[in-house]
Amino acid sequence: KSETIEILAAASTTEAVTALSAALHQEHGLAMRTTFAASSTLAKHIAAGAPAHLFLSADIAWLNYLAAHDLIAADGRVDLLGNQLVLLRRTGDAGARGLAELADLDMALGKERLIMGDPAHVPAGRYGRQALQHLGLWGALKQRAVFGASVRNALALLARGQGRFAIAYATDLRAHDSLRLSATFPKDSHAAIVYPLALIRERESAVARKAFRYLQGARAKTIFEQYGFTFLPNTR
Amino acid sequence: MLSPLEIAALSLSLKVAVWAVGCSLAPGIAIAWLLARRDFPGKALFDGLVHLPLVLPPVALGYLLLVLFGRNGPVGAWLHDWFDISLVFSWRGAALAAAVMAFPLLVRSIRLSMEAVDRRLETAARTLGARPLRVFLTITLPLTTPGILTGLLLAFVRCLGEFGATITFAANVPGETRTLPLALYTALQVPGGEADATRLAFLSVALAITALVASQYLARQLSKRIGL
Amino acid sequence: MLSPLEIAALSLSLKVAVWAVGCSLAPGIAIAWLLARRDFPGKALFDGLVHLPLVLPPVALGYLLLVLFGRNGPVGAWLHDWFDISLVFSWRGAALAAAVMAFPLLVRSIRLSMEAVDRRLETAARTLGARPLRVFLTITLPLTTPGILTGLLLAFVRCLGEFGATITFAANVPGETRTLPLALYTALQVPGGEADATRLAFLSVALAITALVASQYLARQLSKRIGL
Amino acid sequence: MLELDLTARIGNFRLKAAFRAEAGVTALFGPSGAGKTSLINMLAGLLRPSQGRIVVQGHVLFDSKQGIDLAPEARRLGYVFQESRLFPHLTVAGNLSYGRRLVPKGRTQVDFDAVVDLLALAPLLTRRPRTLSGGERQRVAIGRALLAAPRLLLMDEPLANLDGPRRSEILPFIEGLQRQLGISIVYVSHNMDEIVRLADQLIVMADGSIVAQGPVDEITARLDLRALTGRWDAGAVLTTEVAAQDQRDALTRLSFQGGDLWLPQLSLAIGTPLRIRVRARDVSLALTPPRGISILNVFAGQVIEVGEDDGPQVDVLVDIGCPLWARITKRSQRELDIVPGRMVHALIKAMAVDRRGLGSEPD
Amino acid sequence: MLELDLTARIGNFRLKAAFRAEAGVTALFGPSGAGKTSLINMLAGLLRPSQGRIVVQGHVLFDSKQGIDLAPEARRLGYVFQESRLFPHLTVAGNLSYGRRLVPKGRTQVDFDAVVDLLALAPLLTRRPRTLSGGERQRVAIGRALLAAPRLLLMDEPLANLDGPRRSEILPFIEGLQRQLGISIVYVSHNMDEIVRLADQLIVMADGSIVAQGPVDEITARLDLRALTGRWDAGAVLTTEVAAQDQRDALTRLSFQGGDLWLPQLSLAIGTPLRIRVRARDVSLALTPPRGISILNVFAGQVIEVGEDDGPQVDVLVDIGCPLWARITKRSQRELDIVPGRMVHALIKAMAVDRRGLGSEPD
Ligand SMILES: Nc1ncnc2c1ncn2[C@@H]1O[C@H](COP(=O)(O)OP(=O)(O)OP(=O)(O)O)[C@@H](O)[C@H]1O
Ligand SMILES: Nc1ncnc2c1ncn2[C@@H]1O[C@H](COP(=O)(O)OP(=O)(O)OP(=O)(O)O)[C@@H](O)[C@H]1O
Ligand SMILES: [Mg+2]
Ligand SMILES: [Mg+2]
Repeated sequence: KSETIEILAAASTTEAVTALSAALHQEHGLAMRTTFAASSTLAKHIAAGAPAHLFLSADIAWLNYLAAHDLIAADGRVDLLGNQLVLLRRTGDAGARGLAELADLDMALGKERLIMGDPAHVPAGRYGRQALQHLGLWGALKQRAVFGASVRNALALLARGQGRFAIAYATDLRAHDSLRLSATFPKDSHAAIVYPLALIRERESAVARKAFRYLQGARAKTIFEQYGFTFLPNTR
Repeated sequence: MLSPLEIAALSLSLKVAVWAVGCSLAPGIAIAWLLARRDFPGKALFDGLVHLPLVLPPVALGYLLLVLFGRNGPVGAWLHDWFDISLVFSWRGAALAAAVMAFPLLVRSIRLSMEAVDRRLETAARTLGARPLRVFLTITLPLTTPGILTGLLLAFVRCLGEFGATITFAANVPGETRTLPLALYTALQVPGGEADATRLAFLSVALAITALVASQYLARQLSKRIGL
Repeated sequence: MLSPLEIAALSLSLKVAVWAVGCSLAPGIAIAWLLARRDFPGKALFDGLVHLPLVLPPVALGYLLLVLFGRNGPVGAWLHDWFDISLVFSWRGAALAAAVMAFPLLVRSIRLSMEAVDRRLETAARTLGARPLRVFLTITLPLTTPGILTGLLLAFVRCLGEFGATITFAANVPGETRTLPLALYTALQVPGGEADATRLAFLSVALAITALVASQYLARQLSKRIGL
Repeated sequence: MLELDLTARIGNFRLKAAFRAEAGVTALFGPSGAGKTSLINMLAGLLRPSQGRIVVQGHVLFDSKQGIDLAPEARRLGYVFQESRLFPHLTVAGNLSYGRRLVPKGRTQVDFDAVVDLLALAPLLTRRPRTLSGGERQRVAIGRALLAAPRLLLMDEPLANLDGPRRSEILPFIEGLQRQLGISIVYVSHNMDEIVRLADQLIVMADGSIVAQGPVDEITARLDLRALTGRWDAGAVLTTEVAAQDQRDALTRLSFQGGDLWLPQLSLAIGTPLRIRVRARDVSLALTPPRGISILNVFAGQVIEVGEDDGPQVDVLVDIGCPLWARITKRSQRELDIVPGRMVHALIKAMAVDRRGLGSEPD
Repeated sequence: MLELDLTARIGNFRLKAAFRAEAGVTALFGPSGAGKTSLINMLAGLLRPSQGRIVVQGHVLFDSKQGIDLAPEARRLGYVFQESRLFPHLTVAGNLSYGRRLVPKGRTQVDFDAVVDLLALAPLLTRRPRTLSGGERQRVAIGRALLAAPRLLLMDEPLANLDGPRRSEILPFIEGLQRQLGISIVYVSHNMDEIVRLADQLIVMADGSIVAQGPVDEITARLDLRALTGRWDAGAVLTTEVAAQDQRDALTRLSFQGGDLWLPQLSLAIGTPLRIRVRARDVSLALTPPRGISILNVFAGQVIEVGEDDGPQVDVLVDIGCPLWARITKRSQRELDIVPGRMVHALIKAMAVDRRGLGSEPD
């Protein structure tokens, strides 16, 4: 019973997962230890034999990577969270305020920069590129786009006035005084944003399963939604 | 004044840095000596290898450590099977990552200082009947202490700041591997976490400056004592 | 043999490192001299400040640079308004980040070497009629060249490996700021990118070892020339 | 020329010195640890006295009251150090030229080739200091200081590491410097022969203070300083003038207040003033002028004083027109009844006149 | 005792030396750059000869044919360097004890306090080398080497930086070492007085090879080496024995083949053998035995040889039972008609007998 559940979660879920682990302890007396980093880093830890029970990835690709290495328990995989892709601006940036709809992005951007996660490896960047391509803007904006190492990095750059707009998740907007929502990308303009949760095969146990289920439960739904995520599983 | 989380990160950082530096000292001195006083084939290459952690991006190095010392890695598996030690996710792993990153700085300081020791003093000691090992321990080493101190300081400070390799290799486990830089990173990941991050940054800086000033003072005392 | 991307990253890395190191040299020597030969109030603190980039996590430092040199930052705004220079997103920014990270290593090497210069030679030069500046240029500096070379090498190699501050401050702009470590990092973030990452790691290592071996050779030549 | 009044503290060591030296060569003599190097360092501006005043040729270099403390390079005092302090990264030629390039326009330069020839540095010019032997190194250091054409040259035992032949090769040049360039020298040495040969004034130091100072002849004639200057070195200094040259016998006649003195030939013009040192131990006394003896220089005189001494020997001061010390055994003193007032003949063996005590080396 | 046959190359400098030295003190003498330091370094194992052989007291230290090359510490040769090479991080006491602790169990230790007293190191014991003056430093270095109780002591101009009184204070101890501990010394010096006083054998080097070697008396008596040894130093060495003590006059009578020699008192037992150096310049000649003169030592003899010399002086070899050199002016030679076969009286001024040429310092 004294087993501590190790959960490896994408950095962007830090607050929500931290809150959840407190709730889990409170409700079931289960200790859950959280580790946050980039999904890629975490996936490699698991592949290297890190003692993890659960993995909450920001990207399906890394879960597939683990699946390919046969590291995921049977029936141990669920699409847990969804998110929305948004275009953000700085508070009080007059030039950015003029954006009425996404189609005007090229004009509103002017000579300024569009900041986004690196499409090569940051999921938000990848979704952003898909969306812009879908909207027929990518060709015109490509030259003015700059890539942050993570969404957080992109937002920091925007907050410091290094560009006019940034593409990020809706969850990133929370509690960011200096950023405002400019537009929301249509859901169909990019692949679905999914945070899959996996149960790691090697450490599979009753307690781990319990936590795995708990993360799909009603309490989890409340907490995740409180932090701006869309909750995907049908609450059991 | 400090939150429990900050205290935990601070004490963990200290623990990791002290262990990393403490365990590097002896091999550091040995390798510095090899580089300062010996000539052997492939020395330049060896020297290059020692400097590798300086040139490789910490993330790449952390990955390399993960491949080698992860539970499935050649060294990691052995450590796990025989000693039941797991480095990944443990403060020991953080210490290893920090030690590897700081090692070139340690070696270089000691080596430079050792090269500056007048060899004529060493030959004088030998004519007085001291064997090379004794000469090393009684002449070379004491005269190198300022360099060793500097090296320890630099390495210590480098360990305090180590991030990329640690998060890649030892991960970001609160209370276990979440040192000050990792805590800082974590704070930056949270929307609105800048205030926390700033506090942590100040803490790091204060710690480093304390270490620097203390070592400066120590170095001066030491120099006086060894009469340089 | 090398892909165009690799070549781009390689040449960018070289450009960034050369500029970073080149521009740090003069201030590095000046500060090393201050620390080695002068006593002033707050010296310990100043010394601590010089070492800060060593202790702060690179990401935090990159963030600090962003605050200072970003377009809205005090220095960045000034640079932008007066010189129309923007550091963020440009290789200049990457060079700045690399320079800042490498600076403590440069200063420390030079300083150590300068401290080892026999002051009695300097006083001898002064009795021969040389003013302090001339003494510095004709005696201290030439005798410090091995340390300067070492410092340059270390800084160069550190610049080649700089990652965290660069990615935070200058971002990852292909062809502009995507140096070898950033390319390596990018490769590591993609499932199945290990092969590319390994190639890039080897490239980094080869570059660093070449630099090390070349500098070793140069240092030997130099030591011979200055008769040490 | 040089006026100095200093007090200083170095660690536990206290130094208090005041003297005034005329142009020429001033020798500093004293036992190890007396503070000679410290004093000379304060002159050069390398050590700061706690208070006092230093004036060289009318230029105030240091004055604690006026708050003057010139930088070493502004003092323009050449310094030859006890250790050579050659610049390791320069060749010998580079070392030699270092100060030479910095000689202010107005000042006369010292001829490079002359210095190189004299110090036999030609074969070393392209060498590095590291590869030089101790003596070679010191020769270069001397050359380097000479070539900086300083106002005053400070030399801290510059010849201590040189062998006899090199020493006597360099000595005349140091003298020549003083004569030809009119440069004054403060010269630290343990070697009385060097001092007598070079110095006009002698300052004897012990334990951080000045025990005696004055013209070399006076100081060396003083018996009370023997504990410091060494017994062998006691003697008198005769101020003479070249009177004639005897080509056949290759002898030179010097005239002084006591008469004529014959010496192995010196290539000096008639009328040249010369200082000659006659050591007490080289002077014998006889009651009657000896005949058929190889000693050329015999002077009649009167015993003025007989020194008190515990040892087997006594020093006898004889007035031969000027004072001359003779050292004889107590047995001889008793047997010959040497007492003040007695008329004696002083025998100075021509060859025993210490030629190193001359103004220039004849052979 | 010491057998050496080496060739070596250091830079452009070639050294070729072979000699065999008996127990006692072997002096190495030669001009600056002759290779003395290099030779002594090869003895100590600090420089590797290109080929040859070194044997000390039966132990082969180096033999290129047999492939033997002992490490410096295994050679157990003490070394006093030209520069003192004190350990800066140790106090004077620490420096002195360094080698002492490493003396193998079997070997007799040298008394620490005796060395400290003799070298007047007591007030320095807690000091750091950095704060010592040049002379003080060298005294500590000598003490350190002595306390390591080596088989053979190598000294490279150990007294070059010491002043007269300290020098004569240390010299007897170095001699004593040889007598009391039976330790042999290889002693590099530019100072002939030191050499005559200390050395049994003399090796003269020049330009990397050995020009002359043999007993000190023989070498110093050779006129052909004067260019190297210096003219002043030419003279004869008399082998004598203490015959009697005259307490009243504080004189000592020595007997030698030529008769009796009176000297200021030496505190030596009767029968003690003594080597005495009589410089040619301190010997005068007279045709008749002079009377009423303060010179105590007068010996009848016959002129054997008159040296050829360009200068104003000639050296005359007189047989007074043993050979004695006298240096007189050409004028005296002509006037007194000094030619081989002539009977003369040689006058040695008692005080002119170079007491530093004695086996021990009397005062
Ligand atoms: N930094 C120092 N700290 C303490 N004492 C010192 C220091 N420097 C010199 N002394 C002492 O000052 C005294 C004078 O030293 P100095 O070097 O002037 O003597 P010196 O007359 O030149 O001797 P030497 O003839 O041996 O060169 C010595 O007793 C020495 O120990
Ligand atoms: N490392 C070196 N490279 C080239 N030449 C050298 C080196 N070391 C010594 N020499 C030369 O070898 C010769 C002998 O030097 P050494 O030091 O043995 O002379 P020395 O007789 O001890 O002279 P001194 O009396 O001046 O100390 C000198 O001509 C010197 O220049
Ligand atoms: Mg001195
Ligand atoms: Mg020598």
